[in-house]
Amino acid sequence: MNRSSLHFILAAIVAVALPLFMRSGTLASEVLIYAMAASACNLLLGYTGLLSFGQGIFFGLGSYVVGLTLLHTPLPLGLAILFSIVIGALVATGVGWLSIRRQGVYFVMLTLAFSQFFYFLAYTFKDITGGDNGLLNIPRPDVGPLVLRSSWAYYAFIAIIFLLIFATLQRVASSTFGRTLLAIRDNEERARAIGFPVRTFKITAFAISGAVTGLAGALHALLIGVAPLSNIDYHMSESILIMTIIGGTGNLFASVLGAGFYVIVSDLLSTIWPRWLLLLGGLLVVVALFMQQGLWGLLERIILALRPASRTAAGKEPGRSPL
Amino acid sequence: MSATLLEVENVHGYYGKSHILQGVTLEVREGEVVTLLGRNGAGKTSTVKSISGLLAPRTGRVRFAGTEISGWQPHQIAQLGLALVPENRGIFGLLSVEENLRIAARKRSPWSIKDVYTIFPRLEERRRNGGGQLSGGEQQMLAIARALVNAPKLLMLDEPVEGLAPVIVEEIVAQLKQIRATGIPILLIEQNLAVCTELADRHYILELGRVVYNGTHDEFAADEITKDRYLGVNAH
Amino acid sequence: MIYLFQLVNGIGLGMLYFLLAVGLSIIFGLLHFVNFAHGAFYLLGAYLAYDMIERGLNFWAGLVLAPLVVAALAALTEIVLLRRIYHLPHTFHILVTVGLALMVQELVIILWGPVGGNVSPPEALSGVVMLGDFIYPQYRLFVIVFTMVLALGLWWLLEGTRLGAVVRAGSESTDMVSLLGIDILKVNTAVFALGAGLAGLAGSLAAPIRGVEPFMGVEALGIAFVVVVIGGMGSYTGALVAGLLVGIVQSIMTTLWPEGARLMIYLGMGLVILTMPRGLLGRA
Amino acid sequence: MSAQAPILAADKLAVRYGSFLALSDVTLAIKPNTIHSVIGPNGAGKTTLFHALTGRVQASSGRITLNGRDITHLSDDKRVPLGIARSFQVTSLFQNLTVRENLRLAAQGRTPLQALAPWRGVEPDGEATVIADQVMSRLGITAVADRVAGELSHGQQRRLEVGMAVAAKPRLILLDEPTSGMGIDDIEAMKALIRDLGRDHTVLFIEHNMGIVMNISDTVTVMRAGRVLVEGSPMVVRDDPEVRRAYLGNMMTGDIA
Repeated sequence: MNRSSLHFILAAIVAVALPLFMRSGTLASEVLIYAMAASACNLLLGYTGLLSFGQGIFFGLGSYVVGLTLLHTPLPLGLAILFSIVIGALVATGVGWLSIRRQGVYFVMLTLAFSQFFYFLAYTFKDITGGDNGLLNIPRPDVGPLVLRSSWAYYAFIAIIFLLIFATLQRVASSTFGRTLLAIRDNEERARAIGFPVRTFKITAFAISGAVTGLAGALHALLIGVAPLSNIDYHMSESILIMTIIGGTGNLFASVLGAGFYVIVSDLLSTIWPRWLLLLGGLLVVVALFMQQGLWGLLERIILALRPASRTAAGKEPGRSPL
Repeated sequence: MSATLLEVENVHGYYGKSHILQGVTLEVREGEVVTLLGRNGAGKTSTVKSISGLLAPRTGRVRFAGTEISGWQPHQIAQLGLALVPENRGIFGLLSVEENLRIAARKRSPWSIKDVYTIFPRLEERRRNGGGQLSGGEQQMLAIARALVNAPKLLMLDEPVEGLAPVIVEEIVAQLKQIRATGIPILLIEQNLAVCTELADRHYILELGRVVYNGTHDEFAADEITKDRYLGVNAH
Repeated sequence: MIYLFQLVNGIGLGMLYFLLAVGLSIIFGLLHFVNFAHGAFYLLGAYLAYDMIERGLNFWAGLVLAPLVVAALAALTEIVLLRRIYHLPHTFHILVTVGLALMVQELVIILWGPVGGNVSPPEALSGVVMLGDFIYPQYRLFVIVFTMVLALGLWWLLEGTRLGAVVRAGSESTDMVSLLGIDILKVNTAVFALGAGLAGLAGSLAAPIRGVEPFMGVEALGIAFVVVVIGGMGSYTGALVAGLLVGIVQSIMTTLWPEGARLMIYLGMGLVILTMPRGLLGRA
Repeated sequence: MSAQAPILAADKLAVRYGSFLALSDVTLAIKPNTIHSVIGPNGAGKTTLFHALTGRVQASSGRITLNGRDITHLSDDKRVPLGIARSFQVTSLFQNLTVRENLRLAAQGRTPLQALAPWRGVEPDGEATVIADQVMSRLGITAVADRVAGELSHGQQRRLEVGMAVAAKPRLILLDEPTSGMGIDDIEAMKALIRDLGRDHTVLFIEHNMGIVMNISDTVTVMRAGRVLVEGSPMVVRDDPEVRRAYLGNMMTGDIA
């Protein structure tokens, strides 16, 4: 079995196992929604080497678009979600096109500034977005014979989409396109010198990432029945990025881990202590200092330690990890 | 024979996974001008970087004036009197010529800013100019001058005449002779054999990160086989 | 007339933005380190001044002391934590400083509560002056004069002193600075503390104008980034010009289109990047 | 041969970095199916010339034509499909990818837009993979095909560096000091490889080793201080009084025998 199908099976296990362990369908749904957003962020960070602080833009827009479509038009849910995906991709193309004009830190700051721009856009045009209150009373209509009113039914709907998206992103990551992204991440100058129009590839990666993030945002708005202003703010971008880095950037399943960890731990801690963000802050420092490969890297190390035999096997194949 | 000032003993150095220095051993004695020759990529620059602390040796030892300095920070090594003028010259373009000198100047240096202006009169003319506005030759002069006011006991120069026009090369060689006459030892990386001939007492040749030849200037000058073998200077 | 009033107002705001951003810019120039905790230093400066004055300390003493404490804390953070991660990719710089910012924000809430508070300007400056038909608080005038004097002092520090020359040199090549026997680690600490202290000062100066609340740090970080991006990274003059520009635009927009004032700033930033990728005065 | 139109021509090419004129007034014509070398001391502008010809840096003035087509303002990635590829003096590989993947990418670079399809997998028998395998066997590095490039020995990395240019199947191949950092034994093999490449490519290369230059070049261009000093056959260059003076005077890595 190759690594990519193993990771898909792991993702499927997560999707099936969440309902068994969690009391709330809403929380379980959030895990999968953020898992999609984090995987999309990982496509930029882990595969292309682009640290985007603007993922909240696409997430928030996804929320608003699905909400506005369902509130103001008679269009079906599927079409509303499709609009979120398209808008996510289009705006990401624009943001990417402008941001990649600069490199490194400048790029990060640009994406951050765009995230602020879209936040204030949503904040300023209260008539459309509901401003501080958010866009309220978003319905969750049925999709044909599928009745999505119960939270577990909606979870099942999300789980199917999640697995589809996960498989799609895996396909993207292992395609010639994804492998070119890895090359760009590794040595951008050489990638250009051997003929790749690097900017086009980066913008395409942005578009795909934006599409998936927009979808996640749409599913989130449908989940809670609101498109809140917080879905497009600085903290949304920050959270998505944190989930991605905590999970690890080596493969897409790491992002699922990161999102699950972040959502579940913050839910647990916030019920115990309202100032749990203090602990999260500390955790981020610890991850940067001692766990640079993220949770996935930690998991690999644990498995290596538990299976001494596999250490020699891994040693024969340099650069290969045990999973 | 004069006392040994710098001793490099079996130094190994890496860039990431690349084993770039594979056991370099060399020495510089008081008052000597020694050159480090070798093809591009042989490890010459890495050798002086490992001496000055920019590339910490993985194993092996570097001793300077009786003190073991392997593993020291670059600024500590510089404070001991080991001055490196790097290949890119390292001129601060945002600082004026004078500021470039002032941040390096130390009271205990035998050369004051005024002294170096006598050696390099062009610099005095351009003291108010930004370092970025200098020509290549002037930048090189400034880089050497800056090393001098930094109170060096040993000067390491990485290809000081690279890319310069012949007249400027002659000017710099004359200036280096002036500096040599003060008795300060120099470790010189140089591709230009004519420059080596004018200045050096002894030569080392590096290949694949190791010293493969060591000889006095006269021995080397007569040794066509060595020159051809390691430097590829002749056509057959 | 209202525009003159808003212009003066904008200059005051802009000078505060300059103080806030110039540290971020210099730290970036020297260390190539994105400091997402910069807003937290501003927050801390504001709250420390608020706390000291609440406890009955003289206003002026608070104004001096609060930024100094911030600078000392920043120096400590740099020595204990940050210098260990400079060699890592930017991802980890961001992770650590975002973590620090979260911790500071939560600590502020734990220590001072989530609501925030107000700081009164000192007796001597609690009056108003008339700008034509408009009433203008004396304290705001003081802020303008004080920050301008400070800006001059800072300019002298960077352009006229050896430390300033070393900082400028370090922004080009830290390796070369080390090769001249200068302990760059100490310079890094000093610059980091200076930048954080200036952000702290901006916070304590702003406290009597806008009050204090725990989320003012995030807002300040956004503004600081905008100013640095518009002005050009690592540029003192850039931070000054962009700070004033942003302050004035925001102030004047408040009259024309209050809801859109912040939006315009970010829009303006987008335009600058499109037309001048290095910012107004940035290099390379 | 002299009547043939040049495959690549530079006309009064200049490159300026800030106030520094790295290249000035360089006029050059590379004849098809020849091996053409560029020599000169470090800092003479040889690598800058390559950067300008391949589009890594934009010419400040002058004109570059490839097969008669003006490519002066094309970016580097757009020149590759027109049949020009290069290697670098300082090894520049995809350090974390395998040797085969490095070469597959280099072969793919000729038709980069095909790689833009996010749904298209990498076929094991796809054209780029086949080319990668061919190049590996031509270079004698098939044994390390699945090793990560960063873990190769210096000599192997240098060979892969050249292979990256070969995999693009260019008509004109530019090699920037292919023997840089190599030991004596590897140098002979590289010489044989360049000679071999000359059979089915036009080769332009920078080199310090006079043995290689004088032995296998059809034409030699001597550069000094950003300008072309002399150009001609190895015999002509060897006997040129100007070059001799330059070499013996103070400009070269020694003398020319």
